[in-house]
Amino acid sequence: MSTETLFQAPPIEEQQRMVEAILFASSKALSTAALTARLPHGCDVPAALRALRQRYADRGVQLVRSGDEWAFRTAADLSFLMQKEVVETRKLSRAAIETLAIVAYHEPVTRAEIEEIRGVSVSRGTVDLLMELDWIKLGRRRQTPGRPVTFTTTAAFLAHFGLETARDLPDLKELRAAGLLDNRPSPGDLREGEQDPNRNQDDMFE
Amino acid sequence: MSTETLFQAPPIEEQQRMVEAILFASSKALSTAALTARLPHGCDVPAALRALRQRYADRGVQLVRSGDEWAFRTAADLSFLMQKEVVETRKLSRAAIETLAIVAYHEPVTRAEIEEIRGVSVSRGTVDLLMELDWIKLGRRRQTPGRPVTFTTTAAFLAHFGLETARDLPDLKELRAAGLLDNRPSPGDLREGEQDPNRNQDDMFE
Amino acid sequence: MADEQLIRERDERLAAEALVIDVDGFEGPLDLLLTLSRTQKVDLRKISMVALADQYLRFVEAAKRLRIELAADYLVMAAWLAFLKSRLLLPADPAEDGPSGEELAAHLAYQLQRLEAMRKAAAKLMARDQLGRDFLARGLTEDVSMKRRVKYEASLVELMRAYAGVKTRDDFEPLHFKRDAIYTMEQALERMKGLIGTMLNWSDLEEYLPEAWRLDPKKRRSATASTFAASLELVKAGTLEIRQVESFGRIEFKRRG
Repeated sequence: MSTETLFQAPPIEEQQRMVEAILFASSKALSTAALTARLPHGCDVPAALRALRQRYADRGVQLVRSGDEWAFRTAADLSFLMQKEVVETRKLSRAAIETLAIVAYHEPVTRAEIEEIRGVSVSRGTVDLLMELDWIKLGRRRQTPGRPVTFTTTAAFLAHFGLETARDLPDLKELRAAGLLDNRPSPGDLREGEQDPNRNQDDMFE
Repeated sequence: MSTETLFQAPPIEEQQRMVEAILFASSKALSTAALTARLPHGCDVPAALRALRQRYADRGVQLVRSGDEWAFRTAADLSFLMQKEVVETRKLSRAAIETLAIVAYHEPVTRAEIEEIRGVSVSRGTVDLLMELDWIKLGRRRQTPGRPVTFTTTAAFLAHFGLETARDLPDLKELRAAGLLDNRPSPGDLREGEQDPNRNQDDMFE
Repeated sequence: MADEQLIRERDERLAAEALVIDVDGFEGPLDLLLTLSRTQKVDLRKISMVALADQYLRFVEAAKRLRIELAADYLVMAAWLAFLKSRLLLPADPAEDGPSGEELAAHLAYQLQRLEAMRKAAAKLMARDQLGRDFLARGLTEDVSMKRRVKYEASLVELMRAYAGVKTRDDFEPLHFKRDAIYTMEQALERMKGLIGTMLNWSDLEEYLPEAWRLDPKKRRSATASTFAASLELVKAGTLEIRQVESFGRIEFKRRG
């Protein structure tokens, strides 16, 4: 309205059709930025997404958001119809599931912190596997001695578990209120004897 | 209404949702018979298809029929939006990914240094490709005899690999801890590796 | 009374053995402690650490008796719990530094609660509707191929693997000079000095290569280079003359004067 552009943006209804078409054609979630880049100049992608989401709210296919990415997905209540399309996925080990949960609830989290919580060293390949699944990724290095790398979850993680944002993790508020997501250091240094010799000492008590 | 069945068929609106979801998730067009087989007993698939077709008539995607098979397709007038999607993804050659990794870990780095680390000469094509992809760029010249140019990674590189800074990359110790450094070649394997046909192949590709 | 005591101990021992036999099923001492703590059937916040320490120590005892080898961290935990128990039972020694038994016990209780909380959260996470299982992505993607554009793809994992690969090559094939195939210039010089008295006429450099260095091409190359370098050294010192009649021809030398 205030900004005058050289080209007239398409009508709102048309913008919605375009976003609908692009998202329908893609199996992957697309970010607002990616959508904007593919639409004619001047389109209001967030408004189109809001309208579409509304339009599909109780349909068999729904517009879902994960992080900043959007995708059409079949409604979860119809999963019983989908057996034919379901691809059997590899069953995750308990270690991988727990590691994933710890990254999700404690992110950004260092390897040493994951080990501290599980009380056991993170086995080789667990982090590797979760990264390959594109559920966790490297975060910033922690600004503590040794500058350990941290891990965080990805948009694909949110998309896979149907979470809009990391704040929607189950029981997040309760766990936080109970202080169970605090980074509480152990009193004294008596337990240092337990450390894995490979572990970076500096990581231990950040 | 006329036929009495043991189980009540779902409401019409629900039948439409089901057909919608199944067609959305299916990787191919489906016949009326196939849809009927997947829906609860007593559903009127042709009626649901008619209603859906109507509903999507002027949307960005449309329910189209070919022969007796049904599928969602992008509206013909929006096909121009799909053209950007056309990408043939190709894996980077080993030479390229190694060169890229070395630039990322050692930037700014000269060509001679890359060659020293890889132990193989770096072909022009490799560097050109990485620059074309906008993953590496020229850095400052090194203030040493010959003033060789250096290479550094770009913002596009960080964006593609989901890094905030190249300094967030894990070091060797961390790679090992993550299980990414498991396959230690034995001295015997190394000699084999040198004659690895794939390797030569990769280098040839450039 | 005494019987009851005996029976209870026996039961606990049997329970411990049942756990021991499944020791592979535990993911470390903290996991084991969490499992043991459930037998107390109280809220983790109200758990008796002394009792838990006893349970754990009995477990380790039973494992020893059954000759099951426990990983070192289980034994470290046992030692630590024994220490914790003594701190909790004995009156605090004001002269002693460090955290009190209660502080240590509170932290262990916190760790157990946190681990349990993460377990439950993980279970809830996995129980959620999942993509590809409960809700599905578009099955028939339309990537109309009109304009072909090659896109190169590489993931971060691949990048790191590549680097690890390059560096591993470095690590495990250190720059090794095969010393046994190198004839040093010092050796050559030594030998030439000893033979210089015999070099009255022009003679081929090759004749001065040591016997053992003539057959193997690598050794021969090294010996030739070093002998040649040594002869130049002697020319410089004025004790030898050197000539090569034509390009790539034989290199000959003789004693000067």
